[in-house]
Amino acid sequence: MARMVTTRRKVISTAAAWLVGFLIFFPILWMVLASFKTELEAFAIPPSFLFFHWTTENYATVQERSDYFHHALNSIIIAGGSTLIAMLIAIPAAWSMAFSPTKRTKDVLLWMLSTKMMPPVGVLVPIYLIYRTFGLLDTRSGLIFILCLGNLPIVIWMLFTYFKEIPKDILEAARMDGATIGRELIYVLTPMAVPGLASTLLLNLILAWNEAFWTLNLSTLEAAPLTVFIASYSSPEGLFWAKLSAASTLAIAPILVLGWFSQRQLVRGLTFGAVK
Amino acid sequence: QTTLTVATVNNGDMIRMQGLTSEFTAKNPDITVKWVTLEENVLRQRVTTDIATKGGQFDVLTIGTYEVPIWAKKNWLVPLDKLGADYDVGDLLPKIKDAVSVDGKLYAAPFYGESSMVMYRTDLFDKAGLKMPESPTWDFVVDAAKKLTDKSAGVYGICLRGKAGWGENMAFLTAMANSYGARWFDEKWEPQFTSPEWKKTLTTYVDLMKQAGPPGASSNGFNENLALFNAGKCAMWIDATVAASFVSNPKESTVADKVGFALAPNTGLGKNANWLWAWSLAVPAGSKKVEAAEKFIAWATSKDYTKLVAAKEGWANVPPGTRTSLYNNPDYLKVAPFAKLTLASIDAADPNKPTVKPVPYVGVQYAAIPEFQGIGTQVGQQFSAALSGSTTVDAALTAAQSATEREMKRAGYIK
Amino acid sequence: MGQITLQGVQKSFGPVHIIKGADLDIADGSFVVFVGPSGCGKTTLLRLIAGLEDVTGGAILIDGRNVVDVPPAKRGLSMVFQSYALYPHMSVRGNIAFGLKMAGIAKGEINRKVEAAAATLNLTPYLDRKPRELSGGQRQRVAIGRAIVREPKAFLFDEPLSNLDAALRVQMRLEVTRLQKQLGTTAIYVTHDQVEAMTMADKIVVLNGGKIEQYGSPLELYEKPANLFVAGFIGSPKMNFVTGEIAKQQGGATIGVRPEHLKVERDGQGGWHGTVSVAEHLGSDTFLYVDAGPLGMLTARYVGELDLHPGDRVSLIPDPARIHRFDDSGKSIHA
Amino acid sequence: MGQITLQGVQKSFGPVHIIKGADLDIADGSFVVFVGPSGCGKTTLLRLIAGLEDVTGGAILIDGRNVVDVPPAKRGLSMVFQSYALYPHMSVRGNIAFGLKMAGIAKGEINRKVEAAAATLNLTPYLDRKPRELSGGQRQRVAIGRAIVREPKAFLFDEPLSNLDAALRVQMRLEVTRLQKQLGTTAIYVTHDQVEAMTMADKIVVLNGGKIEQYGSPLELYEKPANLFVAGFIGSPKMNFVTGEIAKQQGGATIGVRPEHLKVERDGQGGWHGTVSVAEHLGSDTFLYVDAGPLGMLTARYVGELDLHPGDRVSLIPDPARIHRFDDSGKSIHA
Amino acid sequence: MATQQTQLLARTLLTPAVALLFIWMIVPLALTIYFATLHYNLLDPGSESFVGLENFRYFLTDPAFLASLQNTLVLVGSVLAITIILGVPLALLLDQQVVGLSIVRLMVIAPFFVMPTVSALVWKNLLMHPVSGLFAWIAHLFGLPAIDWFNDAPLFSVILIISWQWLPFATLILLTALQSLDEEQKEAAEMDGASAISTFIYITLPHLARPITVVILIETIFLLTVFAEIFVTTGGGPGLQTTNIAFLIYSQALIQYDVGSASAGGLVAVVLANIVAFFLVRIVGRNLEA
Ligand SMILES: Nc1ncnc2c1ncn2[C@@H]1O[C@H](COP(=O)(O)OP(=O)(O)OP(=O)(O)O)[C@@H](O)[C@H]1O
Ligand SMILES: Nc1ncnc2c1ncn2[C@@H]1O[C@H](COP(=O)(O)OP(=O)(O)OP(=O)(O)O)[C@@H](O)[C@H]1O
Ligand SMILES: [Mg+2]
Ligand SMILES: [Mg+2]
Repeated sequence: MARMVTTRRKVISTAAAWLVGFLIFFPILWMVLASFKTELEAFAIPPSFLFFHWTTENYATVQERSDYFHHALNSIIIAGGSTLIAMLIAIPAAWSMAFSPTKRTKDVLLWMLSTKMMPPVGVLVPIYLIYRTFGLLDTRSGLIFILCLGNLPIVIWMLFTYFKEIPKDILEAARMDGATIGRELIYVLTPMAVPGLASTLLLNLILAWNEAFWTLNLSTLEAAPLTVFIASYSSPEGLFWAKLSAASTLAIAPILVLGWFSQRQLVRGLTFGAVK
Repeated sequence: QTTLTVATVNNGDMIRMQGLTSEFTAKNPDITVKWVTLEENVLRQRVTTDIATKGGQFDVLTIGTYEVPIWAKKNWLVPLDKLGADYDVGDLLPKIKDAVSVDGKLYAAPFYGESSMVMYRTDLFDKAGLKMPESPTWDFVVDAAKKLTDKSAGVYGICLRGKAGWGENMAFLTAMANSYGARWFDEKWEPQFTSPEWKKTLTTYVDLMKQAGPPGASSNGFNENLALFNAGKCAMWIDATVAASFVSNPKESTVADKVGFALAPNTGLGKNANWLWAWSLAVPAGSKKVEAAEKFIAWATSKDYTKLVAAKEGWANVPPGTRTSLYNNPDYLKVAPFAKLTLASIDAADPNKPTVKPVPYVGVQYAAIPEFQGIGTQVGQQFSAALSGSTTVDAALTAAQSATEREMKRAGYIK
Repeated sequence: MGQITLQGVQKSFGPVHIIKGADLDIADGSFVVFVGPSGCGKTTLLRLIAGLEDVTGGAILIDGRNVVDVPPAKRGLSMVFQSYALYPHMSVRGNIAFGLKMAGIAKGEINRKVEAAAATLNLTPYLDRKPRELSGGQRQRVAIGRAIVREPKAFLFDEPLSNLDAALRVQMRLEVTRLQKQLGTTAIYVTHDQVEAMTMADKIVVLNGGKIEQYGSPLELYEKPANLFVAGFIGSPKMNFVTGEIAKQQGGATIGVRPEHLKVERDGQGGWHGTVSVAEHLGSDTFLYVDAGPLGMLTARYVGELDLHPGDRVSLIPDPARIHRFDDSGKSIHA
Repeated sequence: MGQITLQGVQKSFGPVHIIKGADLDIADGSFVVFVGPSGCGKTTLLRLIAGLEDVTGGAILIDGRNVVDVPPAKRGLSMVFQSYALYPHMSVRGNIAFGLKMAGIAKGEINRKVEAAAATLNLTPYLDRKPRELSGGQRQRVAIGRAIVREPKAFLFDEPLSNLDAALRVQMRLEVTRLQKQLGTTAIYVTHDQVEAMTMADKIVVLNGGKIEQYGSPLELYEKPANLFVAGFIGSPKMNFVTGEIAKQQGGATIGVRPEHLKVERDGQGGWHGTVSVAEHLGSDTFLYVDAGPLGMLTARYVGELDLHPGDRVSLIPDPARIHRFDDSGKSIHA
Repeated sequence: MATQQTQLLARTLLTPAVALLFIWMIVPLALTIYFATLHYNLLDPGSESFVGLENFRYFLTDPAFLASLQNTLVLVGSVLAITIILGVPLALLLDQQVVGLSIVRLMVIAPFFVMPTVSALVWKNLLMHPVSGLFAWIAHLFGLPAIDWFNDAPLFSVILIISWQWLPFATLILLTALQSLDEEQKEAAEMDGASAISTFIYITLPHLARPITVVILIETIFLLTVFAEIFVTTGGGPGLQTTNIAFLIYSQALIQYDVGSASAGGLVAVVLANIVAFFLVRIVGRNLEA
């Protein structure tokens, strides 16, 4: 709680963390660097790390070729929408399983996960037919719907684990204070589960953001998110490296910003001092 | 006001077309064009699902020579007979035109066409005292590749596709096999992988790559090889003719001024190891915007479009491989030293008679049957295993044979 | 408002029976204290009344209405948890205000009430701290604040003062009683503190192993314990029990004498003789643990300081009027 | 083994000074009790000694060695946390055995010790339960078990008996003392219970607002409190303080008389007169809160039952030998 | 806590999720079962006919089936092992006091941001390529021969890339779980004389049991259907060395638009996933309770 970490230890952890972080991040850094190179330099051996001819040409090309902002907006709406809706459905469900478990809770949880076991390629045709029939092809709501359902089991599972860590006495206290379940969830459970909610939100946002099967197959243009944008850069013919890197960098950028804010919520120790 | 949704592949030429759309809409103010540009595999999956389920998401499709005959027979495509008087169908290269026609009717308008050829480094050849004939034999290529290999300097005699996939290594290997007199199926659809011709093909390929190929060849596809060649790592590269313009573009290639071209190799049996492919524009049956779509297709594949590109971006950038007139155009020939060879390569490939021995299928580096993609991918995996050394040539061929038999039986071609 | 009746209330956790049929009638506005050994089911009973657990059998009536199917939030009770159960993400102010906020009380009103409660509980300087920045006693007071700030049908207190110092405890004890009387709210109060139990309660419930042993006013329990268990449990130090010959002479299977009813004399005549084994000097009192041979260990309280030390011989003279008699089954024999 | 010295120990949480320079010398094998109002810094001081908090200033010596840079695991102390801090995923057995396991004791030995401790703590039936299936008092006993099963240099107890019933508390109190004496281990013990403090301690430390007010034996503190604070804090009910004329007559700015040193007479002569405002009947004693007009509220203890009720007039006669005198600054004036 | 009241309410609150997921499961499942019994090629509409279990027979008798099953299990198992074995220490490291923690944390999570196709391309071409990759260049600097990743260790290379992508997921979940570990428990352990390692083994690790279970189960679900990374890097080859079930279904069924066998393959995959999940739950499932 309040022991100061020795400077030495702090220096060591900092060094270790930055080293590991850098190693893990390196491929992305490399990709971002490539996005500022010419196609030729992107492949050059020996590689140039910083001293190359920096150019933003790739970004210009990318924006000229495809309307980045249109796709980014779609991505934000679709990934954000599906994640939020999934959270709204999942929080009560996870609450229910974490704090009022029955003998079958474990089975229900597993069953939920099993709905994700069907490989999407196996159901593409049926889903496509259904979407065509209901006019959901190339609509944002159609994509939000399918991504929301796809992520729902994951969201529930993650929230379930985090909720399980929260002392139930506190929720009971809220109940004694006359809080309805809704208010109990909003005022007590949710704020206490902030780190869990933040990481769930973040991870599912990314999953939705990067979901490339349904988004590619069920959208055409109007609703097409960034996956479609990216799919127009991994070209089978022609050198595409720098441009793909630029497009990918652009595709990551918004979620990086979001990641920055949501991961800051992973603060330590929200439940301390609550119970004896 | 009509809005056309055009699904297209993300190749340079298509993207250029996208950039020039305004020229079309300026002339046709009642038509708006929207683009869906996708990577090849995604595009194929997307377009196929849509057309097969009548999803109606697209008005103009970009498809290859593989799909055209299959889809046309299913009546999924609108025959393009209203392309306009000045379209000049006769100007299309005959091989290409054949590839996109069924029963004499044009079902797709070729946007650009390609075959394959040899690209090689003139400087390295000179240094080694070798001279590339215009139409080399495999023996020459193999021999030269070995001589040109200098692993310590990071130069490899030859770069060839090795990554598994019907459109990756199998495109190349099928074309190569054709030149060795092999074929996929006999007239009764019996797979032919146990034939000596296939064995010769694969043995040559594997030995050659082992001795003169770059490391990691079994996962190299078009792009990887292009990168290697442009970086000066390959003395020879046999691949699509469109690559010619990339390797001679100084912005992308370090060896732009040292590239020579030759016809794909042969073994003297009358077939060169070259393929034929054309990305073409087609209109799905059931479309309610056929008229506008045809207008657009006519514009995009017309001679005028070629001129438009030439005016805006220079002759080097016009879509190649579709029209005879282009290859008679002195302006083009001046900037494209590979033009003549490209034309010759395209002429040398005949989808209707791809192999030395007769075959029941259409297509040079593929067989235009729906089952081919799956079979090709499986066979491609076996061959890339042989290349990586994880299996022998014989075992790979046996496995390919049985896998193909299995699929063909299931599909009902053979009992 | 606030009459609570238990009718044959039972509770099991799986195969373990915790509450074995409790019948109890708590009058509106009365102050009832639950006492009993650790683990006897006091908290469980409180939680049953609160609605935080389902009864396994029996009925709970609040104001005559069976509430077994009413959720806790609707029962209109407030509770101090033994484990505090504070809201860790809210300040002290937020913790205390939460119930009022839920009841939809106006902001100004809430502030006024919270500040009044904080003042009562000596918490004013800590109003803006989070629970994790408080000491144990401060946390416990926040838990009390959360309960008393509201005006429920009944207060349920689960050992609310256990972590407070003596002075504060006396103060809180008076405050709680004052508040309860003033509001006329029924209160159920669990405590292990004899003084609290005796001084605060209108009636005391003695629980043992999930059963109610006796229910009566504090002095009733002190003076007329129903059985050995109650006799031993009420009063500290514990009543001395003597069996055998001496007990028979007095007319019981067992007789009991409270330490305060044993007169201590240095080597005096009469009474029971023994050797001091431990002498605890509290200043105000001295507790003597005397080894009385065949009678066993006896405890005696001497008021004031007594300069006795282990090994000293003493005689203990029981006050004849204050001897309790019990029969074979442990029941009290009343003259 | 186990001599603990604090030298000018200070601790702040950010800008708040919690411990303002504590000097203390705890002899090897002695039993020291910390008392003080809620929030005065007892837990903090214990955590400083344990090494769970960094000192902001000063030094802590264990057996003469400055341990401020020694991590808790290496200090060789064991601790009962005020909040228990049980391991939720381990059974009671696992909780108690953990320290022994860490010390690399043999399995059989561990089992023997754990079972002995559990027997002492009346926990035997619960050995295989998880903490969440225990009552508050049972949890607290597990926390005690975890500490006493080992043989550390010193025990640190933070209100270890607060959730136990009176009988059990007496029993535990005796057990803990017996164990401590038997092992000869130094013990530091935080409690709010006057009886515990007075009976268990060799020496008591009275803390107030982060400062040590007095350090001495229980009777020293009871009889010769150093100042008003200690006088008021030690003893329950609290000492009565009287200022003004009467105090001056007795030779102090303030005089103090403990409730037990006020003789209660019904309307008697002499002494101080007043009206009973509250009468608390404990059975063994009666506490009277008497409104003595200009003298303020006075508390008196009467041993035994006294049939007095609010409104009755009484006179309170202080024992002249037991009057405490304090000067203007609150310091004791000793004759 | 577990009162009937709350139970009833809990059921009610669970219903939307269960109902939605039920529909989401049952509709495609029913259609898939139906299609799986048909000869149905999307490229040949109108020729549908009932073939019974033929599609299953066809899928299961594929000589590639066993190899791909093995690859799938190796891939899932290895990635799980790598992500958890590295994820736990990484989460612990990020739980320390580190200067610039937010930035480091973001860097560690970042690989998850990159779309699978893109990250596979980055690794394959920019890093692992034996001629033009950075690793080859580094090896060269040290005078070592370049490793021909996709040729000599294709499955391992794929595992490496996928592990890199999923490590952030494991790390983040574990890190978040560490946040709810009561500091006082660790303090109590310290007082009990536990070393840092013992505290980790006896206090932290049991606390992480449930999140680890969740990581295992969720990752398994995703890893069983890994496809893009394989498609982009090796195309399932060389040979069958990197063909997993998902890729097999793709290559056999989807690129031929054979809906019948795609459905059959999908169902087989569902059954396999359930078997895997069943065993996983056997091993780690008790952590879900209580
Ligand atoms: N993290 C913190 N930040 C600020 N103040 C704190 C923090 N922790 C404790 N305090 C304050 O320090 C003071 C001493 O706390 P400590 O827990 O030592 O008290 P205590 O004597 O043990 O009290 P109690 O008898 O109530 O347990 C309290 O006033 C408390 O509010
Ligand atoms: N979830 C549970 N499962 C099994 N037994 C339990 C559970 N919860 C409590 N118990 C048992 O029920 C009995 C009564 O518990 P309860 O908490 O009501 O005791 P209590 O009277 O409040 O004790 P204390 O004074 O120690 O707080 C205890 O013996 C306890 O071990
Ligand atoms: Mg309790
Ligand atoms: Mg404390």
